[in-house]
Amino acid sequence: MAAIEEKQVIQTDQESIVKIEDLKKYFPIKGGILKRTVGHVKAVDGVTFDIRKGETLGIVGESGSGKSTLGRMILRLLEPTDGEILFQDHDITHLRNKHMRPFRKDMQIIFQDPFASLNTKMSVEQLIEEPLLVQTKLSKKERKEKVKELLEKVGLRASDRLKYPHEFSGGQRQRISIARALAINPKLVIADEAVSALDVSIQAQVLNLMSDLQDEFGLTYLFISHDLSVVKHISDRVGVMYLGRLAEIAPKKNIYEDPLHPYTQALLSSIPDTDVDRERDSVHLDGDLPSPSNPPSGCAFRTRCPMAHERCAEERPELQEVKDGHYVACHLYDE
Amino acid sequence: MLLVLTLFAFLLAACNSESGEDPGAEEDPGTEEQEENNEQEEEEEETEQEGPVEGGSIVGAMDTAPAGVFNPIFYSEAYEANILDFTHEALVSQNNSLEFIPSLAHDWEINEDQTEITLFLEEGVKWHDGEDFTADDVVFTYKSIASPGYTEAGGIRTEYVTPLKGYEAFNAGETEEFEGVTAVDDYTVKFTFAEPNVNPLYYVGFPIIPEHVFADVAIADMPTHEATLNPGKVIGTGPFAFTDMVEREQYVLTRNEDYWKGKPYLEQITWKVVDQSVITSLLETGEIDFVADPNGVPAADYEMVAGYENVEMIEQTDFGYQLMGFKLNYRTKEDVESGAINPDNWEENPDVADQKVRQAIAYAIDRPGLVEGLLYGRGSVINAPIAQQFWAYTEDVPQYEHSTEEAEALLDEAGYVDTNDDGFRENPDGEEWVLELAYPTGNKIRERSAPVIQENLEAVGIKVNLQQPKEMSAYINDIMTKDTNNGVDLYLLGWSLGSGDPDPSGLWNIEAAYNISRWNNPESDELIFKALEAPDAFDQEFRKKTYQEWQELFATDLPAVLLYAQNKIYAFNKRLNGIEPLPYSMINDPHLWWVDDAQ
Amino acid sequence: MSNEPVLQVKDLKTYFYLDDNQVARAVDDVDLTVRAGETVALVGESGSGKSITSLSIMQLINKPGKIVDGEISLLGRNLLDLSDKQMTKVRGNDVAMIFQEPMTALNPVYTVGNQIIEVLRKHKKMSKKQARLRAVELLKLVGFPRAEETIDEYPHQLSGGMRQRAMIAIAISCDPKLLIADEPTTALDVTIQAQILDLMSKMKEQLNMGLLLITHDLGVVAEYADRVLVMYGGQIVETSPKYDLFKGPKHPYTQGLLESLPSVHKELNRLGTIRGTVPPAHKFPTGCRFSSRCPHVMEQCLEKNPDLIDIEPERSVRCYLYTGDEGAKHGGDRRETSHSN
Amino acid sequence: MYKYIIRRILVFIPMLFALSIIVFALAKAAPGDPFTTMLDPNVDRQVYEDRKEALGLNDPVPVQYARWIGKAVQGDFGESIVYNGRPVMDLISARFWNTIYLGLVALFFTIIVAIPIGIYSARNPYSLLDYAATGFGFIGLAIPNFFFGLLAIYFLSIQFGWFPAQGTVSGNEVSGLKEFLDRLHHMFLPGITLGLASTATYMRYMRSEVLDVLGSDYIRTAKAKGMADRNVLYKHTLRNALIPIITLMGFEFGVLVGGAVITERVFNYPGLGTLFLDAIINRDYPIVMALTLILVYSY
Repeated sequence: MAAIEEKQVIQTDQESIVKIEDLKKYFPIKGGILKRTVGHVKAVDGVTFDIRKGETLGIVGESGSGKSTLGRMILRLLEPTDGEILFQDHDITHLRNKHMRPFRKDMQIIFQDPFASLNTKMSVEQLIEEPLLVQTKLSKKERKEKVKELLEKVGLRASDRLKYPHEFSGGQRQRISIARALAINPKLVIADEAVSALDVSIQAQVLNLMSDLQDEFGLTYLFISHDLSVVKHISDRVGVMYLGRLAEIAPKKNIYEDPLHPYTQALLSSIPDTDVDRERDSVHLDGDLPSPSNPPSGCAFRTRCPMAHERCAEERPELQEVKDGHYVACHLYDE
Repeated sequence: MLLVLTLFAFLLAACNSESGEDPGAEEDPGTEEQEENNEQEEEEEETEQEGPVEGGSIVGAMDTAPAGVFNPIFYSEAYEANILDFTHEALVSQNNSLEFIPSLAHDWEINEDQTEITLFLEEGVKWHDGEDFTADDVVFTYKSIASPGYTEAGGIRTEYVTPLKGYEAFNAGETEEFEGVTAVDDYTVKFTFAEPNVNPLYYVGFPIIPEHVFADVAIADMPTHEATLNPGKVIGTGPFAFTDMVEREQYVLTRNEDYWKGKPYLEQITWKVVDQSVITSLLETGEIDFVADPNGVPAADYEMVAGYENVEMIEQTDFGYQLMGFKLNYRTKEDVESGAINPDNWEENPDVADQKVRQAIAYAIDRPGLVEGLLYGRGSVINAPIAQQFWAYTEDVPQYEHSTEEAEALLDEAGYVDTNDDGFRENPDGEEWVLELAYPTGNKIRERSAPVIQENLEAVGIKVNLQQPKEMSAYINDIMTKDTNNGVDLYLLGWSLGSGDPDPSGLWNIEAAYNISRWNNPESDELIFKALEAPDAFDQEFRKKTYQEWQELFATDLPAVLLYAQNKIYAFNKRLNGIEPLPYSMINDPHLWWVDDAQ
Repeated sequence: MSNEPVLQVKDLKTYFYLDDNQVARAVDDVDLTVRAGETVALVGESGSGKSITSLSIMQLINKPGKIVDGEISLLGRNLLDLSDKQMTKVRGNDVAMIFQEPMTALNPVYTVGNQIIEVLRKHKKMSKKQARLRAVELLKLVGFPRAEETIDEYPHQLSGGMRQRAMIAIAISCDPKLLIADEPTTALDVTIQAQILDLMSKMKEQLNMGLLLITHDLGVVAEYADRVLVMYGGQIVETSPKYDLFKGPKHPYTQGLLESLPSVHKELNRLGTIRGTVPPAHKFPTGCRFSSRCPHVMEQCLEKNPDLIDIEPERSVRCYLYTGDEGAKHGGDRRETSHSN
Repeated sequence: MYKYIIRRILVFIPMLFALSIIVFALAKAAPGDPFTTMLDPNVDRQVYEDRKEALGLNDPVPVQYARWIGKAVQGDFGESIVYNGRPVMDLISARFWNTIYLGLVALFFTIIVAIPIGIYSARNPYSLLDYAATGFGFIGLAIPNFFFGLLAIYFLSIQFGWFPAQGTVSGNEVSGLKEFLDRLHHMFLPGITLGLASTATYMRYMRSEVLDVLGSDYIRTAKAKGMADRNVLYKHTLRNALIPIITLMGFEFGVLVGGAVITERVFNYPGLGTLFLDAIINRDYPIVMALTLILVYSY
């Protein structure tokens, strides 16, 4: 407990590695005879935050909250509709591929399905070597050495390098994905539901591995997940997304112990917990997630919010700092 | 593809042997004699029948559907001719010796300088619709062909009218009257030629169409007029009328009850369009009664069809030949573009320029081998480009019997020797000498002859490059239309010849478009035209002598090696009687055809 | 609330006969009991055999799998003695099942109503009209506010949570005595998961069903189960009332599992882990199936698979760590005791 | 649905237009013209040259195209060159229905054979009949159409005399129901020949579709609901399995019509296929153009 707080203190002094400003991604909906755009899915609808060097920022949200879209935009795997992305103070929002390349080296992503994201025709060595080949000028021998070193780092045997992805279990494949992501010493790693497909015992192994690697290489993580427990475990700060917007972002402790946004509160009370002594919250959210193509006016959460009032329908609450480092987008905390 | 073809051949072979064995398998070893007796009895029965019987119908097969233009002045293909041969008649026809004999004209007179021919028509001849046939129909027919707009409408038979007097003026539309053909009275018609004509009967032998049907039809509309296209509307004087059809499938001919030579025995003749691969089987089952022009029975199937007990076959020499031509000269690009055929501009092809080389090649090719191997012996080797049936044909020319020794000796003599020991001869300058052989797809036998020829020539040290065979249209374009120096030395082609006259000028005079060899031998032109020159040429013996000289010249100078003449193989069911084929057609006096089993 | 057992499974063995003559003993000697009104959780990681167990109860095992031995008594009747035809009268009627993927578990070409009505007509022999009325009632019961309209909608028009509600409506339509829910909320968002689990609990109470809840999520178990069966390698390695299990897990596997779980309410610096991975079902180690991953592995563990032995009333564990005096003592007086909650 | 159709058509027009340019260019790029192969020593070559001039074949290709498309948009595809000026549309319409009927017979044959066998194979995978069906499938795909056609003619027509070998109808004498049956009788052999390859394909499709559906979650649901096997198959499985099959069949019809060329040849069946082949060989551009567009449209 104490150790974690220490870490937080260090972070506040540190500069941002990524800053995003009012970032938006609208996916057009085609319809009608001429396939004209008849509307938009507002997957990400004006999100602002920064990721600080060396921290793990967790992003939680349910399906359709836009968290994965957000991750992909930062990597520029998706073109933002609007807004700004600064990576180490460079505006990379609209960089073309060629100019993007030096930044790509510094950012890596790990996906949920380790099988689908690895080319099954390539051996582990080829898979891990590939980014080295593209991004570095290492000799063949150096590359092979590096591959062995990486494999051992992520808890696999150097001799595994000649095998193919299908010869590994899910957890091992995720380790390969991690090794591949780390090959070129990135500064930022985006983990998009990286442990969601794994069994708990394996999930724990991978989470521990990620923590170790972060310490060793001074990595910054953007950890995207729907699982609040996992996010809590690994993150320093946590952002909660709902329908493409950031509902709340704060240091982990604040989020989990003193959630301010009604959605965060509801989310936390929905999570079943293994602490059989703890008193149950019996208040569970009603209703479904509204469609992102037609979000409610004003506050997107108001349709399910137990505290909703008139103003919530009229005015979209902006993210505001309520406590030190604790931001929330809710009219309950205005003034 | 080769594999598939092989398979296909194998299947046919399998089918053959099976069908051949079937009756044998049922046979008891001891009954053969008995069967023979039976056959004899049957034959006796046949002979017992006294002459032809009226009635019955037969089915003929052709492998491709006619395009559908059933009008003698506009049709263009052999399949349409299969119908028209029954329905339309000309003033004269030809007999077995290719002499002209009376048909719609029972007699004629030719004037002294052979500029006029007067024909006396049969009286009482009726068109299928009952109208009388008169001299006006003859005049109408020839005027139609000569009229302006005829070629624009798609007609190609102008050769019958161009020698006639006043053609130019009439064709240009300058006059309404055509001097060339005039009706003296209802049953007398006179043809007048602009120049003395060596073979006037040929020109008057065009099938006649009815004036009363087409009189009001503009020439441009004639090809698509119902009287050209539709059964029941196509009117001729022939023994059968075209009465019904399922287009592209079957064409029904019904007898002309009032036929002027007498009522035909058969009630109906139906042409069916049947795929080549199925024809022989249907002959055996009796669904088809006869197969005739243009393709008859394939040589490869001869033995099999001959084995059918119910089928009789007729084999006769075709009016045509296959050749391997030498591209002796090329046209210039400019000439090709302008369409000019100007021998003065031609460029010689040095690779085959030496007569000795050409003769050596003729010796090197095993032509009897081709006839045996590819035609199953159903054909003959010929040495001169005139149909063997003609009086003008002669065997008295260099024969080039297959001899590698002769070939090699001639090549050595010409200086084509192997100087670098690669097994192939170099040209006299010691440069590499490769002959490019081009050939078209389509005719399978011809396709298969190409590699055989290559093998024959390489056996005497001539390196031959077989070019990729091209589809006919593209091929003709290469060798004839765009015959610049495009790397073709040898080409394969076949010609079918008309039966009317042996004159070879259309194919071999220097400026003829079809002189694909671009053979430039003034002596040849001299002889060709001498044979057509009046008045000497009025004498057939004179023409014969001249043509023989020309054939000898041809066989010596060799613008082409004549490879073989394929035999025509007709087949018909034995129940069909009265078949007396002409050298050029099986359809002869079909009103005399009859069947045994008529009711 | 009645306490009589609804389902009793004894010595169930379901094996898969693989191509290369190998046998995957996916379910091996499983005993379990579900009583009316009780929620029994079957917990395990992927490959532990929990889903095969549930499908075996339904007799929905496809080739090359086969139930090779055991007894499955539903309301005292051994289902394994029934003919295929008799079994169709049991499924959906006496015992119903809900599956993991609400997105694909409903037939896309039929309306939601059609798929409920079908069951009612089959098992309850209702007329079309009756069945439709009942289907609307059921949809209302599982929380469709516009049930009259929803009944004519197609599955693709519903959200995941709504589809799972529809699945529940189908499952409870014939008042089954036993409801098997195989990972019913794994594919759903947390807020929706809570709704669905609440609904299932409510239905269980109302209908006095036995609920066999199959899940990998220990949080769900902690909140909704009465008793817990932990499966590993095709076998039950520990059974316990919920409270006891989370307070004091006995089997090293259960212990490892709980330690490796991150929690919202606890602060852990580092997660506990279980080394290695679950071996595939045709390559279980001889001896204890957990031996390849167990931190306490002993010599005897490698030789012979331990039996499931009772260590306390209502608690049993399959581990040599408990076969000492204590184990023997408790093992001796094992009997079927009724459980009250 | 109608929106979809309208959209398809709107997209189709420029596509068709672009395609017509390509086809025209290709047709013109092929060496030779309708008269190249008309080699008659008795006919002055100039006659053909005159005809070419008259038909405008010597004009620059863009001019020819403009002339052609100008008429084509008014539904006039010009006149055949080889068939001596007969309107192309007449020639096509005379054969169009023959090919459509043949395609329908082939499709019908495909459906009644492929679907039941596919279902059986899927329900009894690796059974003897499944293996037999697989074998038949390979043979069906491997045997060239013309070869199977010849086999069919030889055995079913010539040896056993069950079916006519050639053509569409016995003659013009019959009419009404008799004519219909006669036509059907004639279409049997070419129909199964044409349908053979697609039957083989669809058998496999059907098998894998049914297997897929049988393995799907909602089938498990249906079984868990206590539905009997028959109900599961007919109600829950087939409807889902047939949806992709029927969609594919829509396209298959175009494929069948396109593939009719060889089959029509062998059975001397006067449809678009034979016409197309002849037109290509003879460089009868107006027919080639019109048919290409029609065939493309039918895909």
